[in-house]
Amino acid sequence: MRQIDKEKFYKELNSLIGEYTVYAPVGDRVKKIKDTKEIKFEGLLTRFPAKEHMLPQNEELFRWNRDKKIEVKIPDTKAIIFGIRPCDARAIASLDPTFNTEKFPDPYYINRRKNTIIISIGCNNPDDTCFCTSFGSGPFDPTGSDLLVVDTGEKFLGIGKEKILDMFGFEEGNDGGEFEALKKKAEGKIERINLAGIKDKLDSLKETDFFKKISYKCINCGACTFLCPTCYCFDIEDMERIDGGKRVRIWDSCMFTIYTQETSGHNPRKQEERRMRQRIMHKFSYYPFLYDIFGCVGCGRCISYCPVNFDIRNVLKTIGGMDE
Amino acid sequence: MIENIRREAEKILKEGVVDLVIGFEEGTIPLKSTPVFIEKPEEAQKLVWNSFCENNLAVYINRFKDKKVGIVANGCCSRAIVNLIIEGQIKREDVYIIGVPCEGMLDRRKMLREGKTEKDVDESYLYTNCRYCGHRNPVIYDYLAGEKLEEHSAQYPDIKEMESLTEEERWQKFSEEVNRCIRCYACRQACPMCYCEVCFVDVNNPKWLEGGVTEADVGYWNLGRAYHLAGRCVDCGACERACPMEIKILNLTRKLNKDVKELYNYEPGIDINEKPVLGEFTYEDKEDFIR
Amino acid sequence: MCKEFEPKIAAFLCNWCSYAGADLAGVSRLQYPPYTRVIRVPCSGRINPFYIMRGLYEGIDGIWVSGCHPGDCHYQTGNYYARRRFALIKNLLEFIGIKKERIQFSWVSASEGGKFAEVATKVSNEVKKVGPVEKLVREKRIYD
Amino acid sequence: MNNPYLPIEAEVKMARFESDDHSLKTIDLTPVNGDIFDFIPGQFCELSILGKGEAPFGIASSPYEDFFRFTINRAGLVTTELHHLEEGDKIGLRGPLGNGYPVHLFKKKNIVIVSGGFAFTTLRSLIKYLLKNRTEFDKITLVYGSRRPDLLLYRDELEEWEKSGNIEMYITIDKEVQGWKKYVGFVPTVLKEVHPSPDNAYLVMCGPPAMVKFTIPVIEELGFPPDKVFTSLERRMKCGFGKCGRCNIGPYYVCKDGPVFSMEQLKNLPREY
Repeated sequence: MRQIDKEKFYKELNSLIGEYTVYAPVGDRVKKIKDTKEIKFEGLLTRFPAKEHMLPQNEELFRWNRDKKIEVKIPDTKAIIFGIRPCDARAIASLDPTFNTEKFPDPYYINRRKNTIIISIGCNNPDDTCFCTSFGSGPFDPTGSDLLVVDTGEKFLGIGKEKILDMFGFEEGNDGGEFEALKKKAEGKIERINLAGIKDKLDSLKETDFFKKISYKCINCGACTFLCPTCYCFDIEDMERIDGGKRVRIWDSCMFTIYTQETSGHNPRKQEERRMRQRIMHKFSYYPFLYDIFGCVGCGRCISYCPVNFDIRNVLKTIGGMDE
Repeated sequence: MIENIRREAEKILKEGVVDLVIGFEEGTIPLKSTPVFIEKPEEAQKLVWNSFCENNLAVYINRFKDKKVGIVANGCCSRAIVNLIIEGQIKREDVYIIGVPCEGMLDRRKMLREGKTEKDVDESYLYTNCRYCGHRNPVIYDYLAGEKLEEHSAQYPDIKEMESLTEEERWQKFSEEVNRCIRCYACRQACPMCYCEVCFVDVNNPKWLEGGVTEADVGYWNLGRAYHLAGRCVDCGACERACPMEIKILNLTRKLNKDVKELYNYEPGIDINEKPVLGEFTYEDKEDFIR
Repeated sequence: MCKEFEPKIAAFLCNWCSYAGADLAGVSRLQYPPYTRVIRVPCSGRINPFYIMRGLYEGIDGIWVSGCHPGDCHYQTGNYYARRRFALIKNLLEFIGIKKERIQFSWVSASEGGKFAEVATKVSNEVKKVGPVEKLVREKRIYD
Repeated sequence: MNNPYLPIEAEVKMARFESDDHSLKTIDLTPVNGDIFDFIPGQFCELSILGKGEAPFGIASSPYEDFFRFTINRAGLVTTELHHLEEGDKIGLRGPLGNGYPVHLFKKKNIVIVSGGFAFTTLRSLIKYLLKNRTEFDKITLVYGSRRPDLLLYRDELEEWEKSGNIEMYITIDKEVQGWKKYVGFVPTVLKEVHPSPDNAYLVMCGPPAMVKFTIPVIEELGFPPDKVFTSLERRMKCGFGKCGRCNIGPYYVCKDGPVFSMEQLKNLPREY
C-alpha cells in the first residue's frame, strides 16, 4: 500500500496552498486555511459538515445592476478539501445524482465538484454515535474521496486515485497488515443497524401513526438538517440594494413549517409528523428509490447535536425489527 | 423523588385525570435525558429526573391542544406554563403539573469536553442561569414530588460583568458569539414562549430580515428573538442548550430579565393573575433616557 | 477629496405632537441640521422596536423617536407603553455595544417648536460625532 | 452548460384584468431575444421579477400562438408585483418546466376536461392544442365552473368554442345570478348530470382542492379507471426542476415529474396534496 511520511504530506499540502484553495478542519468547522499549521482536529467529526464548500449556505446565483442587466459568475476556483472523514466525503458524493442531472444540471455545484479534490482521513477511533457500517460503508471507505489517508502514527497510508497519490508523492511500500488491523479495530467499535428491506417497511408505514408517535419529541428545529452532510434543500431569495440586487440560494430545512407553506395558506406538511415522515422517508425511502443509495451516511451528527436527543438509530432499529 | 414522579404519573394516567404525561427518560447519548410521552400507566416506570433534564417541557404542551396533559415541571417549566396561561395559550385546568424542586442542570457539553461521566455530578458544572436561579421550586403545581428547596433571589453577576466592559469589548463578545449562528432556529423551537404561528423571520411581506448568515443578519435575528422575549423569558436556558453551535444567547434574555426586574420590579411567569410587563405601565416609570 | 460625514437620521415623529412640533419649528424659521428624515407615525406607541433594529440593519446612522409628553397622548396611554419598550430596547442595544447616541428618544409637544429644533440639533451633532454606523449593518451595496 | 437558474428576458405584450374585482390578471409575454420555445400543454414557467422573487405559473397559451399567456391570481408578494405590470414592461421567464399533459395518449380518444376557477389556465392551452389538431381526437367535453360569471377565464373564447361546435361545453357557476343562461351548481354535480362515458376516454381535471376532493368520487362512479384520469397539482416551488426539495410527494417532485399525475400514480403516494 502506498504511503508517505506525515510531515512530508503536510509540507506538500502546504506548497499547494495558493494554486488551490485548501479547506481543512479548524476546530468545529472546515475552513479555508493559509497554512497547514492552522489545522486543528477537534473530536472526530467537525461539527459543521464540509458540504458548505460544495453547496454554501448562501450562494449567489446571479446578480443584476441598476439597469437589471444580469451577470452570472460560476465558481471556478480549484480547491482541496483535506481532513474530512470518509462519511462526509461520501455525503458529498451522494449529492451528485441530485445536482448533476442530465436535464437540469446545476452549474454551480458541478463546477465546484469538478474542481475540488477531496482528501479524507480514516477514523481510527470512531465515536459512539457513528453508524456508517450500517450502510455497507465504514471508517476506511474510500468511496467519494479522491484520496483516503490512514493515520498510522508517523505515516499516512493512501488509497485513491493514482494521479492524486502521485501529486503528493506517496511511495510504494508495505504496510505490514496495519491497514487491515486498524480497519478491523475501528469497524468493531461501530454499531451496525440492520437496514435490510427498510425502504419497503417504511413505505408500508407511511399512513400509520408510527410517524406521529416518533415526532412527539421533535421540536422541529433545523439543527439536524443543517448539520447533516447529505441534506441539500434550499430556498431561493432575492436581495435588493440601491445599486442592484442578487438572487441567492439559502439552505432551508424540511423541518420548518414555512418550507412548504403556500401563499394561499394551504400547507401540505403542516403537521409535525408529516415533516418527520418527509425527513426520514427522504433519506431511507425516496433516495434509495430514486438513486439506489441512502440519503444518510451514518455520521451521527443529528444524534449528537439534537436538542432533544431524537435518535435516528432507534427509529431505524424499531423499523428494522418490524415484520413486513 | 423519581419514585414519587413515577407513582403520581401512573396514578393520574390510571385514574384518567390526564391523557398523557410528559416527562424525561434516559437518553441514548451520554449525560442526556430525553423527553418522553407516557400514554399507558405501566410505561410510567420509564420516567426519570436527574441533572441532565435540560429541555423545557412546556414547549410541548401546545401540541396537545385536544388532550389533558400531565407534565413533570421544575421551576422554570412551571413558570413557562404560567406565562402560557397568562397569554391565553393554554388553560390551567388542561394541565396537571407534577412539580419537581430542581437543583439545577449541568452543562453536559462542558462535562463531556472535560471527559466527565455521570458520577462527576458537581455544582461547578451548573449552567449559568441555574447557578443564579431565583425559582428552584415550581410556582404552581398539582402535586409536589419532593421537599421544597430553599429559594434565593435571582442574581445576574454574569450580566453585570459584561455591562462593566467597554462598548467595544461588549460588541466583540456579542459578535464572536452570534457569528457562529447558522440560523437553524433551534433556539426558537426549543423555547416554550416562542409559539407564534409565523415567526418574524418567516414573514416575507414585510420582509424583516434576509436569509443571509452575515454578522448583521445573525445579529438581528438573535436580538430580535431576544427582544420578543422581553418580559416573557422565564430564564430556563432551553435556547442556549438547544443551540448546536453552543452560542451563549442567554446573555441577551438575561439582560432583559435583569432590566425588567430593576426597572419595573417584575419577574415573568410567577403569578397567573399578573399582566405581562409590556402590557402594563405606571405613571412613574423611569424616563431619564428620554429628552 | 474628503467629504464631511453627513449622517442619516430616521426621525419617527408622532403625528399629534412631535410632527406638529416640527411643523412649528419650520414655520418659526428655526434652524437645525438637515440630516433628519422624518417618518410620521400615528403614535410613539406605534413604533415597533424592530423598526429601530431594522434602521441599523439598513445602515441608518441614528434613530430618533419622538412622541407626546406623558399624559398628552392622543390615544391616552400609547406613549406610556412605548416608554417601557424603548427603555428595554435601548438598554439591550447598548448592552451589545451599539453606541447610545444612535438611539434617541424625546417628548416634544405641538407647541414646542423651539425644543424640537434644539433636540434635532443635539441628536444630529451627537450622531455626527460618533460617525457612520458599522455594527449590525447589512451589506449596503452589491457592486462595490 | 445551460444554467437552469437563469431567466430569459420577456416583454409584456398585453396585460388585462380578467375579473371585475381585479383579482385575476392575464399577461401575454414574448421573449425579447429569440422565439417562443416549444412546450407541451400543462407545462409551467417561473416568472421572475428581479428583487422580488419567482413564482410558478401554468402556461395558458398553446404552442401554436406567438406569445406565452399567463393568468395570475393576486395573492402574495410576487403575484402582486406581477399585477402591476403594464404593456412594454420586461420580466424574467424560466421554462418550460414540468411534464405537461400526456397528449400523445389522447389520439383517437374521447377527452373529458373538468375544471374549476382559475385553474383553467393550462386547460386553455390543452383545448387550443386539441382544437388545432381536432381531427386526431374524438369527442371533446368540457365541464367548467366558477364562483361567479366574471371569474370564468377567457370568456370570449369560451363563447367562440361553443359556437364552433367542436367541443361540448357545460359552463356552470356556483350560485344563480341574474341574466345567467347556462348551468348553475357545483362542478361535481354538473359532471354527474353530463354523465360522460368512460369508454375509450381520458379525463383531465384541474381545479381547487375542494373541487378535486368532491369530484374524485363522481369520476369513480362514472367508471373512469384511475390510470385514465389526469390531474395537475400545485405546490410551493422554488427552483422548478427538482433540486430545492420542497415540492415532492413521495419520491416524485411536482415540478420535475409533475405537475400532471394520473390518479393511479397518486394512489400510492403519501397524501400530502
